[in-house]
Amino acid sequence: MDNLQGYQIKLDAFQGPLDLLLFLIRKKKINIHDIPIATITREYLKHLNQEEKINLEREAEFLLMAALLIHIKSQMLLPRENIPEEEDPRQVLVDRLLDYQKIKAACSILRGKEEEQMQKWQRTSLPPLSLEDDIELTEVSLFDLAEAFLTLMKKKEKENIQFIKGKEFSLEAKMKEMLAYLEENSFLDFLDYFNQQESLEEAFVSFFCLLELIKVKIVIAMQESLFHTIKVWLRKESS
Amino acid sequence: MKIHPKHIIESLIFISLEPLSLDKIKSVLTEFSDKEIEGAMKDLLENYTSNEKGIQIIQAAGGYLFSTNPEHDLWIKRLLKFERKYRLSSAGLEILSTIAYHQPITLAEISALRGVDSIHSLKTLLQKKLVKIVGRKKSPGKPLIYRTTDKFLAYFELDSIKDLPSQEEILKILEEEKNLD
Amino acid sequence: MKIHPKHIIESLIFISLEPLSLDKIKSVLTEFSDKEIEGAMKDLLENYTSNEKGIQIIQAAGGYLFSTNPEHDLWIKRLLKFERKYRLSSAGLEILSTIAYHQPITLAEISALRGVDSIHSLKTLLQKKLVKIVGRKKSPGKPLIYRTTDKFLAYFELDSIKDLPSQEEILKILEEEKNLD
Repeated sequence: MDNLQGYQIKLDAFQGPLDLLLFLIRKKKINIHDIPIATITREYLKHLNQEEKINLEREAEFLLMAALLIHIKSQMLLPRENIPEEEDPRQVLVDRLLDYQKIKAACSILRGKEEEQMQKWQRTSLPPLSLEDDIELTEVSLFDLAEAFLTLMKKKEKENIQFIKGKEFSLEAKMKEMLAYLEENSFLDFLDYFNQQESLEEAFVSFFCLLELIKVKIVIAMQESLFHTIKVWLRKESS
Repeated sequence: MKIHPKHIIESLIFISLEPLSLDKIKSVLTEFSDKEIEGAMKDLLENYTSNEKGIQIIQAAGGYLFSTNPEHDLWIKRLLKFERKYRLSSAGLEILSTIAYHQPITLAEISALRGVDSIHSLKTLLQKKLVKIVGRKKSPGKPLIYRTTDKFLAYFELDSIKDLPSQEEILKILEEEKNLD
Repeated sequence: MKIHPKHIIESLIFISLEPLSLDKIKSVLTEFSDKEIEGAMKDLLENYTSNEKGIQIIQAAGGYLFSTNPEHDLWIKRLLKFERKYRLSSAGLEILSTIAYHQPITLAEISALRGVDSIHSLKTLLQKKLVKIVGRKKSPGKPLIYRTTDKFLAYFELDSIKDLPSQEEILKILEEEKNLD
């Protein structure tokens, strides 16, 4: 007996009726070009009945196939002279099964390739490029920075308008905090960092700190590529 | 074949999104002793400095990262410029889709639909020749009106603007996601 | 010191996040002849295959791209704190291979071939940019037609659509499956 019979096969395990049919054909060692339609119909219906609950949408697809099988079976039972020669009522189904079988086989090859590819890693973003200062688009200007900030603030303003915290922030303390952050994290994501600020006021203070740090060349602001977030790094010589 | 820690370190520096510190490398390569790792690191750096290469490992922000040879900046800039032509920002895409589906349309109408002033990205789209000015609207202020171009169609491999997927078609695809596995 | 095109090419592939085609390399390296570039490319690939390295150049989607050595998967996952990358769902993979072999193809045609309504999972494939809409079929109802993308090729490390598993490979798999029972 074949070893597949021990398993309780769920329809969910099949992509659709063609998948189930192929499974049965293999299980019963049936020649796909000469399908005993009565046997396969019986097996197919048996499987449908075993299912306690199938997804309604998919049930329709499985039932449609059952109807097709029964239809083919009834055609096979018709007296021979009523069917033109060479025309096997099973042919439509066989063609579909062959096509689908090829797709399934290709899937298993592609799955193997996918498995191999999963072990190869490619970068999703680039580290800062070693380009010198004259590059306009990867290094962000103060204007870009201010513009990005203002856009963000517009958004934040909407969120924070109801409550403004009374806490005061000193420029010096904030600057120390940012440098400590940079020491620890090696870089600072512009948008993330400002989003973490509790109030509009605190965000403003952070922003002026950053401008100051850029001006005195302690940090460098880079954009990995156009439209990516802006990252702030400690300058090499200062770290 | 034995896997050499030198090569693993090379992989790690390559894939890391930030400069990779020696401590971090040690914490990942638990199969190797600190001494082995330090030796491998030294070896790797020597490989990269002794042989002439297009890429180098540099030390920055307390860690190691790959960088290109500064002598190649000219070509890298050329490539980036080339690539940039084919990239759209998310704002650019949003405006482009607004124009595509609502053309002919004015700037004020685009901004109203998006809830954001759209002049900046519109300029980029005009420069990229994905949209064009086709005249003025016969309404107060006579604002300019915009349409997508043939280049837009080519960019998205469309024969005509009628071939754009309809809102209904896209909605259907978006809604139908289900986990069948 | 003379700058060797081999090293420039290495830099260019390195900064590219998508497979970089030889044509694009040629269009950037205008100072060198096509023959020089082709020779340098060959040379570079040989360097990377002959020497054991942490990183390698793979050929996919008609271009070249750096990737890590598959043997280092374990450590990279540790570094990035990834359990594993997401695989495609079975339905997704089936739709993808249906499109790959029968493109350009409509949704109705995909569903007919699979015997199942296939709009599910199409969203994921479109969002992952593994397939794209390329217009409409000139038939009643003008349904949208789909094709696989370059990203699809890169995903499976196929250089072109011709590198899809061939009839022979597929027949071999089917034979093997038969013998399994």
